[in-house]
Amino acid sequence: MSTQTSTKPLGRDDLARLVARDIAPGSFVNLGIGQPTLVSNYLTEEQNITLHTENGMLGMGPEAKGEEIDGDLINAGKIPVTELPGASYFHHADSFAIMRGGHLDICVLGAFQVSATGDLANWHTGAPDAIPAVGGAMDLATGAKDVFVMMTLLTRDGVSKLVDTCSYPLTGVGCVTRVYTDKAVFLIAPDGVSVRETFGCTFEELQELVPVPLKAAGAVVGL
Amino acid sequence: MSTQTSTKPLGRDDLARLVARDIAPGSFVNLGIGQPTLVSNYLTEEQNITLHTENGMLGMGPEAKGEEIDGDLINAGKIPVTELPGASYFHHADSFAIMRGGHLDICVLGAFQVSATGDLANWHTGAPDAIPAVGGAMDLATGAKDVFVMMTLLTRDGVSKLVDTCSYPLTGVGCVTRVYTDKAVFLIAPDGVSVRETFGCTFEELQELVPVPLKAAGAVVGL
Amino acid sequence: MLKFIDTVGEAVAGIKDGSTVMIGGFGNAGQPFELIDALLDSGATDLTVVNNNAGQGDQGLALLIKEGRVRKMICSFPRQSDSWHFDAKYKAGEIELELVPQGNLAERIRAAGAGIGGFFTPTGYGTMLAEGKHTRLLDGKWQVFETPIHADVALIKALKADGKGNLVYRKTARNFGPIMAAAAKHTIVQVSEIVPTGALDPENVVTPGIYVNSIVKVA
Amino acid sequence: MLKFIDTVGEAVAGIKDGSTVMIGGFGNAGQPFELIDALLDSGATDLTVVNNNAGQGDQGLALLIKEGRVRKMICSFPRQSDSWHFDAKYKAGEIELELVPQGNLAERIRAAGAGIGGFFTPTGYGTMLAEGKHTRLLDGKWQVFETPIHADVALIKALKADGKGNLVYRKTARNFGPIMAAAAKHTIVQVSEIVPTGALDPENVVTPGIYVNSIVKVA
Repeated sequence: MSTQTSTKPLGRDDLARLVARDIAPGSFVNLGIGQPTLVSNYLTEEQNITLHTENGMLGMGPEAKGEEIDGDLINAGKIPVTELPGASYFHHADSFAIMRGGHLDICVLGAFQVSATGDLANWHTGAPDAIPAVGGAMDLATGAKDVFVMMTLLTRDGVSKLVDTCSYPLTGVGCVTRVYTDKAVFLIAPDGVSVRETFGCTFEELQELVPVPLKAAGAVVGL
Repeated sequence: MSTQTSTKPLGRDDLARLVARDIAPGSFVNLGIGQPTLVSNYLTEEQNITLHTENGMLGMGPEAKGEEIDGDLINAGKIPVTELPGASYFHHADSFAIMRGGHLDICVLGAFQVSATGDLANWHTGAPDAIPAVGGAMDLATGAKDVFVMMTLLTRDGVSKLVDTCSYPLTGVGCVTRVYTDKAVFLIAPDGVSVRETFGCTFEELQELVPVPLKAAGAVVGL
Repeated sequence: MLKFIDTVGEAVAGIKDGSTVMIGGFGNAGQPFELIDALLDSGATDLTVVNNNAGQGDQGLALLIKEGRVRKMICSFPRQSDSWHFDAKYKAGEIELELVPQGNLAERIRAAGAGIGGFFTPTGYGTMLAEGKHTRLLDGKWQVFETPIHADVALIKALKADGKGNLVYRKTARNFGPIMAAAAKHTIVQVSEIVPTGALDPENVVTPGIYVNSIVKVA
Repeated sequence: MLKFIDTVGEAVAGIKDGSTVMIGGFGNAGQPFELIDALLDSGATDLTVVNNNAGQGDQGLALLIKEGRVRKMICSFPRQSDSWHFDAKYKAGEIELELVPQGNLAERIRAAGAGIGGFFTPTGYGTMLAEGKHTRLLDGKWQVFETPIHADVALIKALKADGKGNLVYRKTARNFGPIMAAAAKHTIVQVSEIVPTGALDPENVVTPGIYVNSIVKVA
């Protein structure tokens, strides 16, 4: 059975489109800073997705442009955004209660590393002189029903970021359920890591790149 | 020094008037069910007191009459009340956070017994066949900055309700700071119980009635 | 996924025997009578019910208790002048009671919704309602360890809902609604009015739609 | 007792050296710049500051840090593209940092205001930010014990206040304001508008006046 659904590795926008397509209609979603933010560009009106931003809002709209920009209306990345009909505002403890209480269906995060058991490392390089900053990453990782990671599979040095055990400091333990990369989509479950689809490589070529035993889940489209 | 400020024991309304007079201007106050509710009749507009009701409101007004009655606007005793300008509504956890977080200046409660160290018993007779019901009594007793008790000094059988150690089940430990009774006002402090004033009896006559060593605090009027 | 449902009967149809059901209201204010009546009609039984009280008079929760559908009550104030149905069941040993100080009840429900595994509070320390519980000296006060109260279903009453399930309430009928909506796996709301999405000011939404599963308009 | 104060200088005059000061805002949204400037002018120093960040650019909290008034920051996200004043002080070993996951920061502040002595949360379990902390298996998850963050003073920004000190906010500038107002012994609020008592709908008040001590209108 072939896992390959694309002849080339996916670019950032194609990957964002794929994640967006995989989000079930009616979901409540938090998109992390950076690459995950791209996902919002590909959500359709029919999907009726409600975006949460941890600084106190549900129903966040697209980035604000020109006269829409309002310093009192920003997202977690401190970018000016807009408000959709049916939005609501709340204070920080109520906002994090939404995340920590398990009410978000999905959060999409970037990562330095993801382990075979779903451990996430995305907040700290571990460099001794780095100024640490964690923000809401640990709350999102621990609280959402599903944690999707978006990242390139390999570092610039060609080393797999899907690893047996994270060497970077952890953000959360066993929290990641799915990993979207330029070369493959990985599903993480108690019985191991399976590959839903590959892009520009075969399952066997992918296994060569990744130091974690993989299973083929078959080319399932959608959730 | 005489502690006696009235030739007769105080009636319920006179006692309520005295408590009302002792509440500092601008205070936030919760009045318990029963006798403490009478205090609200004697608060003056100049005092600018804000009343809290634990079922979710600050700025509670007097009991509702006639057409004012609204089933959605009740106090903790489930009596229809009114709303004053500047009122606010909040949910139950936020309402009890006000009490439990130490934000109320004073709560006024009834009691079965108060101990010499300020233990309060006001929720349960301890009778084995009684159906227990505690409501917000323990939260009020523990949370308010000052807990005032209003009660008759003696039971119908003539036994003091100010006791060395409560025999009834406790509501809170060491929480009562002041006890208003028909015969005297008692101040409870770490160094013991002192008598601020007596009504219709001398300090010595009062001490005969009460199994707790008393000190005369002198006839201080007001707080 | 949020559903707008035509009848209270359909709204409560999925509630299984043995469920833990939170019911909003403080006394009669905010009590979702129509949903409770539908729950009674549904025949669901062996329920654990979380409410501040244990029913008043001959309606709502009181009837659910009278009909023997409630195995256990978790509440702060069961004994009232008109709680005769609860009183009778309790004295007959036919209903279990977990008595919780009202602030602990509210905070434990809030904890369930907010993902808090437990907390320490001074409330109840040194009383019989803290017997057997873990205690600890924190912030200079002895405090009692309390755990969250989760529920399968919440039945609550709000004033208005919009198309996204955002809710606003009315006066002291708000009481337990917002925290129960967050603490239950499935939240069913009866409202007086459904307004178009966008008609509620986002600054004034009390319960965001994320906490709401089913909405039914009640006349 | 609530006071309406004419100038930001008078409003912050009572803040003592060594105080713990909560400052509202997430990035620049909701940051009470005028109160912070007044605090800088007041000369108060050796402060512990609680804020989500550690200052942006060359204004507000960033200046307080630049001028060496902040002994310790308690925050979730100090490192930003424009956090150069914090970065410099941190690298020079001239400022202490307590790094707290943002949800723990919010919940610990909320706990202080609500009288909670401590709580368990899954956030941070198994990470270096939970090292040395008490952990416990609750609700099937390993959880970390976290304690409240109290403050002497809170400086926050709201949109409007009425004569009773009730506050409403604007959009995501609400953020930490309501929980900081409740967690501090003394809460100082800058508002854009003071409205007559009765002008705010009691259903829509976000911070009840009980949490507010001083209000100053800022142009």
